[in-house]
Amino acid sequence: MKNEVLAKFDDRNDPHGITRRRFFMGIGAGALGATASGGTVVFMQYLEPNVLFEPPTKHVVGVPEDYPITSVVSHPSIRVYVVRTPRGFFALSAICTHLGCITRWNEQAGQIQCPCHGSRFDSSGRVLAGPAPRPLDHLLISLADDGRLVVDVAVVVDPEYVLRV
Amino acid sequence: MNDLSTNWNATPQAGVGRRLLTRLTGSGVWRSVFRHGWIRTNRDRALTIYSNVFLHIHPVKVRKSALPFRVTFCLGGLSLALFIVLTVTGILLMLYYHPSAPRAYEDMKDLEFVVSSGVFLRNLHRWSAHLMVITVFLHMLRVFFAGAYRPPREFNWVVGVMLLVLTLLLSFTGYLLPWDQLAYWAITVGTNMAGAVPWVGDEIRFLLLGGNTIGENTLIRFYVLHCVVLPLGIVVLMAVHFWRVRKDGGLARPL
Amino acid sequence: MPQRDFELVKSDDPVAVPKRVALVSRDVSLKVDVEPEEMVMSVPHLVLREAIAFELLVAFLAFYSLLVDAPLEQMANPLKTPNPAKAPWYFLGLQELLHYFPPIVAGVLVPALVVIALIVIPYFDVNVRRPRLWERRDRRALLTFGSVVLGSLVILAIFGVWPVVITSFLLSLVMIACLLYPSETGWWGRVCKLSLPSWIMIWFVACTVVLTLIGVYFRGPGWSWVWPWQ
Amino acid sequence: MAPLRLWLAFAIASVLMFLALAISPVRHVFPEWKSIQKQYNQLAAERYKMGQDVRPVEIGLRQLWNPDLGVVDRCTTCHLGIDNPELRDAPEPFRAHPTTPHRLEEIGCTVCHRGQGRATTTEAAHGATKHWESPMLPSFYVSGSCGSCHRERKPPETYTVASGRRLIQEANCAACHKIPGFSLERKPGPDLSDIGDKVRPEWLYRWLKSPFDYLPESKMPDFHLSESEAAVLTSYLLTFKKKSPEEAAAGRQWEQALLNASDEEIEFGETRYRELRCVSCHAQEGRGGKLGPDLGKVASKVQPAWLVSWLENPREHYPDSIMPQYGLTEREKKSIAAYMVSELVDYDADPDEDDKILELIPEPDRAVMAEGEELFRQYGCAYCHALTGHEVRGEFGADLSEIGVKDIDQLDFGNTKIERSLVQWLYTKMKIPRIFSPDLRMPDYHFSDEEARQVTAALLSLTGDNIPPKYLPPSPDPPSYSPSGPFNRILEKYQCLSCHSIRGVGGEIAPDLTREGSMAKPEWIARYFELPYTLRPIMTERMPILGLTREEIETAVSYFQLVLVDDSIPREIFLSPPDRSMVETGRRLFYEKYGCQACHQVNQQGGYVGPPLDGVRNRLYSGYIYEWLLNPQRFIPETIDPNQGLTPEEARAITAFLYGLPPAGGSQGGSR
Repeated sequence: MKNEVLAKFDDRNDPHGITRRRFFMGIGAGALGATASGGTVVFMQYLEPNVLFEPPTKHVVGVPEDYPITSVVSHPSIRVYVVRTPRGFFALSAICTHLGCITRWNEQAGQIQCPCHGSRFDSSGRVLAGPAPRPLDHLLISLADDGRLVVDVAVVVDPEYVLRV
Repeated sequence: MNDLSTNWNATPQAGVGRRLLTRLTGSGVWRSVFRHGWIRTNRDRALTIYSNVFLHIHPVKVRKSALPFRVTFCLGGLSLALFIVLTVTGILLMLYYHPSAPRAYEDMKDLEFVVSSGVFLRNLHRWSAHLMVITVFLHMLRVFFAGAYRPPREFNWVVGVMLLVLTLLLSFTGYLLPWDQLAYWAITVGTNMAGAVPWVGDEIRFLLLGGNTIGENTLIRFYVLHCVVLPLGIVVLMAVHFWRVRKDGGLARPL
Repeated sequence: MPQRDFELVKSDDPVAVPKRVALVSRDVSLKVDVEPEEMVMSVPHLVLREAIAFELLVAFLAFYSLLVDAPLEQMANPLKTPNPAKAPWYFLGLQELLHYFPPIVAGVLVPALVVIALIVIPYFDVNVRRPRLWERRDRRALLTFGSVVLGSLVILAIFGVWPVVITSFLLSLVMIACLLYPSETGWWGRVCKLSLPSWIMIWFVACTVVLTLIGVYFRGPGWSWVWPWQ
Repeated sequence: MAPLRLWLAFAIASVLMFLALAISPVRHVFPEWKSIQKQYNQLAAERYKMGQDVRPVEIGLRQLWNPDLGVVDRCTTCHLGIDNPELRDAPEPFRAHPTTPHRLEEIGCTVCHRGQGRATTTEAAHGATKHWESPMLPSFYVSGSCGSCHRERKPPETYTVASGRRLIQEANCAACHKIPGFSLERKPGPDLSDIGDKVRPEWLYRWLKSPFDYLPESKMPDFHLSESEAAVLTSYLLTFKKKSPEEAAAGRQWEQALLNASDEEIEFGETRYRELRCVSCHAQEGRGGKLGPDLGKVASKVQPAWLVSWLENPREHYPDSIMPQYGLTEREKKSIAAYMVSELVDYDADPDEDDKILELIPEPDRAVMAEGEELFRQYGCAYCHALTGHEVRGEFGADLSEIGVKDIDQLDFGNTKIERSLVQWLYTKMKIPRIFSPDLRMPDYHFSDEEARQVTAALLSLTGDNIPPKYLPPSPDPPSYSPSGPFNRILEKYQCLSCHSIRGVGGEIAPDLTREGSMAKPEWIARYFELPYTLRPIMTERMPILGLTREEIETAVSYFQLVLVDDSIPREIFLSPPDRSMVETGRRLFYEKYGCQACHQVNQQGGYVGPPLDGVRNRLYSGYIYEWLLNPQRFIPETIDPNQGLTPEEARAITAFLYGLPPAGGSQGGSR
């Protein structure tokens, strides 16, 4: 009796059973697999936010008259230095290119200094000393229709870019 | 392994796909994870249970008489399934949820309007939660009328009752999280009942709410209870519950 | 068969039937007629059934979630109490009781008693033998039970807990019908075979369901009675 | 065999689960807004081909976010053309927003329009979806939102709210309701402590029963009193008398004398009545000024004796009266009263009906007195009328501080079939105040549809304090003007500030006098007091002839010249008479370049809109003319005189031309 029972359950003893069973198993497993892969797609879409609650990247930094010629003005809230030279305006990112600390403008030394690992930059962002691998990023600064200066912290521009007013 | 596992090797006339698959499943890495071959022999079937932590809650063999649907109505299994669904959807929902007022409510609105499939996941979570309360309760009734709580299963019945209470508490703590009128006042009414306990009622209520009325403190308390404390408790008790089911004689079988 | 308190059931196949000792109490039967049961492999018989149940459940939940949205009302406003303010549905039975009893009874005593009663069930030999309700020859016990039921109903009626009183009354009618028109077969036969503890559990479930349904569908502003279509 | 069936069931269950999960993301894959954005891109493509600057957008959700204001508005997901002026004529939802002084990306949409900013479906975003309490406002009422920030009484930014607030002030809503920005400054109704001396019983009954039947412009609302209520209240009120029996007897003699007055006397009275320009404040049959009560049927209303003593000194009766105290002779008073008693009668009144009414009014016994007192209290009469024994205690009606954001489920719609929205509720309430329940006490103001809408808009602006202070416009300095001394006595006596305003205090129907001393010359002012005339020929409301004494005129003129001046306005800009060429340039600018004669009369020729300019040098300082020409709106913001953008040279030339104009006909007679 034991052998009979076992024989019934052993696929190898029932060739027709095997094919039909395999067929259904295939459909079931296939549908499961499809569900899993589809679920992964939906899951990835779910993870990707469709709207962002982030502050705007464009910031108004006053009018050109606010800046004396040959000056470096720090805007800590948006991590930007606005530099005015006789040639015009440019904006420097205050984020150190070494490990991302926020640098400070040292008026006496005429240098931008990083408190973390001692990197030093001149007022046009070039590395003077320290571990920083490259100059500070130059950001896009432009003049809005109403005559105010606007810095877009999301756009990095060529170091030669200067806004003439 | 050894000579018994004949099916590790493909027959020479098998197709390329089958041979590749066989090569894969025959590899040492695969066999270090899955300690059985393609399920063809009773030995493989037994090994599937023995060597697999998730299936090891079952014995290798079960009574045939316990298998039909009407014996158990699958209620315990469905409760577990719902718990798994709730865990998965719950973790996903946590990614878009801030337990603070009024942000919590706004997150509900954002789930509805801007998160891909957000409203679907929230619906799944909520309806699964309600269904789980029902299945757990029905599971208890089924066990009672089957007389399946009798010795030596007394303690497992007690664990089951505790699981029912925990399920209710999980559902109740989750009720507040959307921070809408329904949630707020349902929890107000619910916690006021706790306040009726003699002598310590007000203290219990104060601790539960983290204040005299439902506020930010309550929200964060219920959030922690709902997402950490109660799920941990329920998982531990479930482990005990399942383990005892096996130790006390297996699947539903009226003595 | 020799007169013994227990019998060792032996099987000649240790794979099909694991070796086990069965203790059979004398009250039930002197003869053990348990055949070695047929056993099947958990894989695939059990696991497949579980998988099917799980898949059907997920399919149902997915369809339901597509069709019915979870409720979301206005933002919580402590200054604006909705009328009525209802607890989650599974506590509405309790809230309904709260309407009749002081909070200490409905909010604390009743749930505590229910949980305690549920916990102690297996320890009090309750329902272990499960004789049918009227099978007992011990009339005195039944009389005690009957008077306790009557007394409780009177107390409940004094408190005006009509949902419970009416439900209990209807159930007692069925119980008495079992005495007057006993049967062995059919669905009525099954009802008649129910033991006293089973009746108590049925009574508990019936009251819970009735109270919860009333709380969910029949209660309006000020916890007054409204019809669902109003 | 069972396992085979089981495998089949497994296959079916798997496929079913796959299908269920496969269709589940349908809501985010095909949302409504995506198809709307595609429609926009089609429109943009068409317009671009036509040469307009309209570009297609990237498909995706957009939102305006302002954490300060709690704004998360996703309206721009579908309203894509909102800031593109090329799309001014486009169909919604792509139409451009009309120009506003506010930056849309800063304050978002829902701050003004309401609705559900976070929603991304049409229905949820706009509509009155369940559990979202602030649906979008109908476009007319959007201006109500302006008033939430612009909280002054008369915000220049929004006509609707300004009108609504004026109506709230006029209807004296603040008497019964708490309304931010309004307070019960003065009881608008007359003091009733001598009403028994003043009016006729049948009139009082009619008035109480339905004031709008007697006077369609009635300021007193209709309380919908029943006949018996009106009768009891009449009886109760008539017991309030001040006159002693002797005085009453004297009054009856007066009455007799007035009724027996000769035709000549009546004619004289009528002449004086017209000469004094009573009609500037008191209309007759709806025509004339609205400052005082309509006098068309006054003889059917008041007792003649009371009329005479009123003319004697209004403030003896009511200290708060805004009526000027005229310097009338004894004869004038009597004749005017005689004229009024005999001519200003309600000719439609039916004497039989009067008798019926008189029968209806019960004797003032104890029960009637008690009932009348109760009625007076119950309807809140004391909130508008002073009466001994009736004090005002706190607010009578609902607090309206946050009525503009009231939840719908806190509103009682009664059995009405109107749309379940706050706007509809408010509007309907304004139209038919007691429609929602017969127990309500709010009276009926007979608002027109337009007025009801304006009041509704003004009420919608009452949203509580949910706006961060930095977004509120700076509130204008509260008007403060408290003169003292002899000039103040003049202001009091003649109630100048009922019509004129000084530094923001006072009425609005006559010119502002804040800068009068820098504008007009003292000689002209003095002459004007003696015989005021209308500067603009088309105006009907005219300054009454008050009969100021010489002394009073001198006091007033010197006060004008010393105090009511604006130091930024030079008195004269010509030290010597301007040369002829400049005058000639001015003439050409006046007639040819700017066409001023279209509105102003010069040499008896020209338009009727502005004041005639002949002999203007006798009236105005040249400095003022010059400054006015440079920017008329500086002095009167709402003046219709356009700001032509004159250069200082042009203004100087035109001033020179105007300053040379001789008086018309050689005299300063005015329009008489």
